[in-house]
Amino acid sequence: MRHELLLTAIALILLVTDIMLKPSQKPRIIPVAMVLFSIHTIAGFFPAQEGILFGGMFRATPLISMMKNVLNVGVLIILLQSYTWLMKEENRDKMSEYFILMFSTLIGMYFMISSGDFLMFYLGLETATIPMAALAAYTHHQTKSAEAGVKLILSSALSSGILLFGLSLIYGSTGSIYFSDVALFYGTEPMQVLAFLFFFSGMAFKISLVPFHLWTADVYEGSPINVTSYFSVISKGAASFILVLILYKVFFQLIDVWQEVLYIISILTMVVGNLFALRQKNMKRFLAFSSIAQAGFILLGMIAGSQLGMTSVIYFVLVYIFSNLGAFGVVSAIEAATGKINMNDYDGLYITNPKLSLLMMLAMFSLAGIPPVAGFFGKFFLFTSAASAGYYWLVFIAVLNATISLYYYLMVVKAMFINKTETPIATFRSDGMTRAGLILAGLGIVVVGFWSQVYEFINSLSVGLLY
Amino acid sequence: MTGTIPLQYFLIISTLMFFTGIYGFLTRKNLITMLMSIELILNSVNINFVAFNRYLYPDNLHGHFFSLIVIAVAAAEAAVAIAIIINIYRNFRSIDVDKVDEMKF
Amino acid sequence: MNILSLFVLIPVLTSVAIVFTKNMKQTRVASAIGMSIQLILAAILVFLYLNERQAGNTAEMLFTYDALWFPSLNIHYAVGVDGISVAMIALTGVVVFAGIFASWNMEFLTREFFISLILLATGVFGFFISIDLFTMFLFYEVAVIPMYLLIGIWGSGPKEYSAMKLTLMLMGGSALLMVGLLGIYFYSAPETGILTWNLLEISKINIPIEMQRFLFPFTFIGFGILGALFPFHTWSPDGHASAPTAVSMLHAGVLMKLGGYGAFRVAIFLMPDAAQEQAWIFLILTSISVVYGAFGAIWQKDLKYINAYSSVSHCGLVLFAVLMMNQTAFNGAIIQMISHGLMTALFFALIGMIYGRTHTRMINEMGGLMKVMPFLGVVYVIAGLASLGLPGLSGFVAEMTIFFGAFQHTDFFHRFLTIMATTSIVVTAVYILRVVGILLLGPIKNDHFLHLEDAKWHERLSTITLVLAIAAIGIAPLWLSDMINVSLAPIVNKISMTGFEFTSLF
Amino acid sequence: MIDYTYTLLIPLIPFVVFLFTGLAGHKMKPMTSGLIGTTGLFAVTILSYLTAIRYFWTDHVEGAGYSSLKAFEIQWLHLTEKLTINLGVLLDPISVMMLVVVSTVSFMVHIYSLGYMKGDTGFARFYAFLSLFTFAMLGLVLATNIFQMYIFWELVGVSSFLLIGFYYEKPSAVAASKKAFIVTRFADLGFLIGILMLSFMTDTFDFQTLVSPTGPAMAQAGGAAFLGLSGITWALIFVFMGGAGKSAMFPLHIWLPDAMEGPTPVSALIHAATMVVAGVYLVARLFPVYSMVAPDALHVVAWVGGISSLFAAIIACTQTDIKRVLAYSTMSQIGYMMLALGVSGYGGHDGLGFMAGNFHLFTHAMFKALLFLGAGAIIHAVHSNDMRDMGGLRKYLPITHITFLIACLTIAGLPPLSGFFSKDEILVAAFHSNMPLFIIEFAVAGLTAFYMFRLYYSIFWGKDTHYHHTPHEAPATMTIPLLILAFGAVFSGFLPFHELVTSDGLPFEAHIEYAVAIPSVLIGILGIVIATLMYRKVSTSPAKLANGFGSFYTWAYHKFYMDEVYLFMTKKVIFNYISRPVAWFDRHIVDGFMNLIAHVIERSAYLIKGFQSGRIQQYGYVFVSGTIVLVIIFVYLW
Repeated sequence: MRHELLLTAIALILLVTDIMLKPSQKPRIIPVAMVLFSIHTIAGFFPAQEGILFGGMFRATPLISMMKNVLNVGVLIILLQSYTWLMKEENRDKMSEYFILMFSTLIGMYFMISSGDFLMFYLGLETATIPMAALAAYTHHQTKSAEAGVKLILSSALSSGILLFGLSLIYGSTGSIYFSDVALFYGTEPMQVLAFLFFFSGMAFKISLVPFHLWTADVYEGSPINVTSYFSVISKGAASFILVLILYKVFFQLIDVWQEVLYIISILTMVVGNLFALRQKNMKRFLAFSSIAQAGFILLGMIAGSQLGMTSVIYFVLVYIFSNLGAFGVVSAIEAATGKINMNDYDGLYITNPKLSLLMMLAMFSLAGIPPVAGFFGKFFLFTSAASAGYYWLVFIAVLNATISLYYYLMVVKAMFINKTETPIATFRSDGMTRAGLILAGLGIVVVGFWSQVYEFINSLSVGLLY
Repeated sequence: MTGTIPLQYFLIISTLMFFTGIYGFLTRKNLITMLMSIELILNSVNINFVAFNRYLYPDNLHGHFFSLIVIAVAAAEAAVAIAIIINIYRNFRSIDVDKVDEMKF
Repeated sequence: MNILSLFVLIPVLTSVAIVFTKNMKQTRVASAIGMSIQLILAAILVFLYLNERQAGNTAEMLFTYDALWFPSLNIHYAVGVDGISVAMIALTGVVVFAGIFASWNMEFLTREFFISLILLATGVFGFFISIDLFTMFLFYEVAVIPMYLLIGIWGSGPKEYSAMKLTLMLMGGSALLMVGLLGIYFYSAPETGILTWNLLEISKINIPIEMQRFLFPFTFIGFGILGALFPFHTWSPDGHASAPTAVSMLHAGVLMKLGGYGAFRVAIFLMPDAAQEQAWIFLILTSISVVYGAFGAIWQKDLKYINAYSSVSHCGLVLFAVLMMNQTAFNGAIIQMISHGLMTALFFALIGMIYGRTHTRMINEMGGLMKVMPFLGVVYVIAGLASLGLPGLSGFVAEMTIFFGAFQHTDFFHRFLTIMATTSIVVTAVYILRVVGILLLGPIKNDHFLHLEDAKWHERLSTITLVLAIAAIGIAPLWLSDMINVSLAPIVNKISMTGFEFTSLF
Repeated sequence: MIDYTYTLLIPLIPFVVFLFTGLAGHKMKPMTSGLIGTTGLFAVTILSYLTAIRYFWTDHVEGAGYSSLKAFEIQWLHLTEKLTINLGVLLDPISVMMLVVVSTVSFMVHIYSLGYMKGDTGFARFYAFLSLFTFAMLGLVLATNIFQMYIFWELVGVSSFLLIGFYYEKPSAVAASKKAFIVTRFADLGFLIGILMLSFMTDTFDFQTLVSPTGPAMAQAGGAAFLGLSGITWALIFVFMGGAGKSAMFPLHIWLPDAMEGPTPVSALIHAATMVVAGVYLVARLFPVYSMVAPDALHVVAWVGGISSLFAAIIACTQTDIKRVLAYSTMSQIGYMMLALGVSGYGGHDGLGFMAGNFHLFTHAMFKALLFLGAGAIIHAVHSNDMRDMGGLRKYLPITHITFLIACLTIAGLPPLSGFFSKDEILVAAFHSNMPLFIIEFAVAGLTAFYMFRLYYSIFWGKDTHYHHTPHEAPATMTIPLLILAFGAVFSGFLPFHELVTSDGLPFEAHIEYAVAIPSVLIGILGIVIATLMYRKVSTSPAKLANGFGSFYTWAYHKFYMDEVYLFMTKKVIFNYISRPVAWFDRHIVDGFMNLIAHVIERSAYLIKGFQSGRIQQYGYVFVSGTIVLVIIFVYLW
């Protein structure tokens, strides 16, 4: 419970501080928030009490706090990277909202991951989603941002509606909303399968799996870039965590069904995500679609239904957080400095901004799963997991898709390193916070793979079906 | 309990509401109406929960609580949604859903 | 420190050193020093290896070092070498060394160039020392990816297209490979034992035949793509044509060998039953590559294309020999890899040097270069002669060993294919002499060629190193062949243990 | 066992000389490298003669027959458990004989070239190549096993290539060298396949084992049949294909006339005396195998030899380039040798053909080298190859004239010159075993005399040509070799070959059979007389004769269009109908397929973009449909 309490406290402190600050002092909120959140992140790594609360609605296990820590690290990097953007004039009077909204969603995610029954799960889900819509519409004077907000809130409302309908059927068929009870009573009757599928669609929406993904690109494009990176890594990561937990814990009886579902959906997701990503020119949209394809890979880990599957999913999310935040960080730094967001604006970037380009390249390689950076390990373990359940053809299709994805990731590398242009982005230097965020992401990309202890630690916490 | 309405009736009603809501969401052009359709969906869920609880599992109150929470959350959701829709209206001068397609492909 | 780990460490340290160099001179000196150490180390390794064998050490792999890396998946950083890998390491050492000197005058983004090049070398060295399938695969991909930048940034012609095609096709190959390796891993413990990635341990058990049937094509084609297996070879002509000199050298010289080596070490060694069953399909494909590549080379006009097609033919011969699956053929395959590595590196080095002077690679725009650059001309002829299999140079030894190995099969199918493959030696002669005739001999076609200079010292150093290696193998092949032969014994034993008969088409 | 290990030096000296002059040649004065080469060869010659004398006479136990012995052998490469490639020195009658031939001619050519090549820009290179060739040829001759022979076989091929293309700035020389190499390479492919088959049937490469009457090869007679011939017959036919290529036998002869683009001393050494007889030597080496287990293969040898000799002789009558005439004459004479081996039996007097073939090889080396060197002296003097540019040269070039005449008489087979003896033995052998071939050879003997004297008269007599520079006799470095070779040509016929070089190593009695000898001498004289009548003075009779033969003459003049056929095969068929389609196929089908995949992916990316329409309701529609489809699949279809 420490995560939730601490973060809630931080959010409250920020709220109060914000009220007390004069308009001219508003920027001071940033260091305060950063410091507090850093402390929170570090504190999360200390061993916490295990156990259940509220009669089983809330559970805390080392695995779950590990998941929360993974999210924390991601959020910390995002916050660091948002500095330049936040300091813009237009955002001056709503800085604290940014933090508060973000922390609220994060609290929601904590609860969602920690949930021991569907009620807590639903609460957490909505707590995570609703402020997110507000975040998407953060720059309210921009049509795109507003559009993103409305698209997100309406689509997510629809998806939660369907999910809820599924939950109601689950309740109807088992008489309980507690995970442990539901798991006991759950079978493979048609209504239960139906209920599961409704539930799954709702979750698929959160992880943006094809065909439930269509909102993703528009929302990603419209939202402020740091919010986008938040969506694409944190929100997606949290949803993946809870999905894998619920699949393994609650629906283990349905394993034959959901393995097939994941099989189909993951192929669709990877293929469609890749095909859309191929032709994107806007970096944000490009990363959005690439993150859809990445979500397809995550399913490969889940499909195994074993400890290996769980580990590979968590590990991959961790790696993915670093890689994607590396990419988003660069895009964000460039957008903040120059306002340029298209891929061909990146032409010749290496000549003017070599360090940024190198980081971007590492991030791209990591996303594509190229060794020796972390992405390779992440993908490899996902594939290992799928293969452990005998899904060799799925692995094959997935690696082929990884190859296709390599194409567009390399297009970015090509733009930066190979393309020549008269007017490259001028050399610029980001501020310290942004750089710290970038370095953190870069460090993660390089280190997490080689450093096998990370994986082993996650593995030691992970469990398979029916834990 | 004699002469009570069978559970199926509630389920039929809720299913009808659910699909009406979905139909409304997919066809109405006004953002507010779409929001209302979503409320329909959520309410169908509430009916389900309550009915299941009352008829099948009268020993616990999970369904009732769940529906209460759903109502609360729906309210929060509607608040944020309407705020954003107002924002849309400011930017687009319209709340026609088809106008909101600046970003695509 | 284990001597083998140095092979990975030194290039990495060199790259780090290059990062801190200030100008082109320092950069290339740093690279040259690093790679010279690497070459010396390779020589020491050969020496130590032979010594150890002399002393009667009969372990399958020597200088092994094993560190648990990912305990839960039983992934190790496990290294070790036998005669085959020692030979390949020596080859890589020589080619990389020559490559550094061949790109002495790289002016554009020098540091980045050498770092990428050395990174590529790291991958190759790492691949050859690995006996753990995971690290092997990791290094394999490490070796492939710098190619994109190297071709894309420093290449010529349609470099972006070629670089992309090469990278994607090779990565497509690793898609197949991934499936194959994962399959092997999950069937590496027959009963309830611990799954393992270790080559040697897997080789001790028999993977169930149904799985072998499924996994063998994946693994073999996966490696085969890098080994230019027909019809997956088309990345090679474009890639080579666009790549800068040193990259072509390294790529054709050592990177393509990863394919042959892997096909042999992993696909055949671990799945001999399926290999014997399915060999006929791939034998047909490879004998097609052998002849087809050679005929394809005749018609080309670009020097690099000629050489690329010739590589298709020669590398086809490697896979062809590997699939013949007997000791002599294996031996031939390894020697052919080394021989082809050396001579094709030499070719590409020379082509680069010629191109640097004439600014064209079209043979019909050149002529009579022997007159103006006798050194390069003579070396080109030597390379050509090695390529067409002249005794006294390495190509001959390799080809003969392969033919004799392949001919050991007494059935008509295998003999027919062998004879078909032997015809390539004539076709090779045709295109090599055609090039030599047009390019070097005859009258000088272009007056401005009269002012061209002959090779500089670094170019001489680069080419002479390679020529010496080629001649050394050609004149005294016995030590190399024996070194390989000893190490082949376990592999051949494993194959002969399986009671499978070769499937032949007719 | 008598120690012959020093024979190892015989091939090694030229090799060292080659390395030295090849690497350091351009730093020395040209003449220095020439002298180094010549000195080296002198040493080789001394050693060779020493070996020959020791082997044939001083170390020989009277009446014991000549056995073959390995003076030296090391392992070179290990192929299979049974097959090992060794390098070594094998001494037996034919190899020792060849040693003498090669070293003598090579030494003469070395001396000769000091004068002939003087002032040439590539002087050092020339000597380096000559050493390389000598090394390779000696290695071939001394080979202990068939694979070593193949190794050096390839090496002589490449040195021949290098020397033909010596004037590399001349396109015709480049083309000729290429042609020579590729045609012989093609033949070598046959040789290689032959070796493959032979070695897998017998499990050995070793000559001693192969030819041993109790060896594994002999057990293969009969064997598995393919197209009616046994396996070993096929193997030997393939091996002979290699020999036929190197020895310019029909139809693999086309490279030889073109090879005359090389410097004339090279033609003398390689394309007359040594390398081109390698094929004969090869067959002679394996002769016991041919003779005992594959008589069918031997028939092939005989007929190929016979046809080639006739074919070449006819063409030689029509050519005007003196070197080409000599080239065809070489081909024709080698045909003789092949035929001799082909008609021979094994052991005792039956092996007459074997002895005769080798004997002719020996004498031919002398007189043909002499002819070429003489031709070189002539070319050196008049700077032309064409006999129509010559005439009346006997006044200017007395020594050349005399030696050339001797050579012509020798080749025409007039007693008591050496050609008479060797050719006579061949005719006798043919006479006893194969009448049609005898008739062919008989005719060829006449033709030979005719075309040689046609050549002789056109050069030295005939019209009095006006020369730009007065031709002058060559320097002593060139004339001395001529004289030495002339001496050889005259007297080598008296060597007792039937005692020294026989099929089974044992001497036998041979004597002149007058029933064959007298007609053959007569037909030779007839040829000379006709040539004298036609060419001694300028006359119209040659033209008339040519017209008389009509299109046959034209065909012969164009070498029976063999070149055109080959050109058609290579340029048209291989280039246009194989290579070009292969290249096209590769670019457009194989590679096109890869590009097609990329294209399809890109197209489909555009095709599905409609899904991302930007409208929430459509998104919702897809969402709901997705759910419904899942439900249909898993609830109803599952």
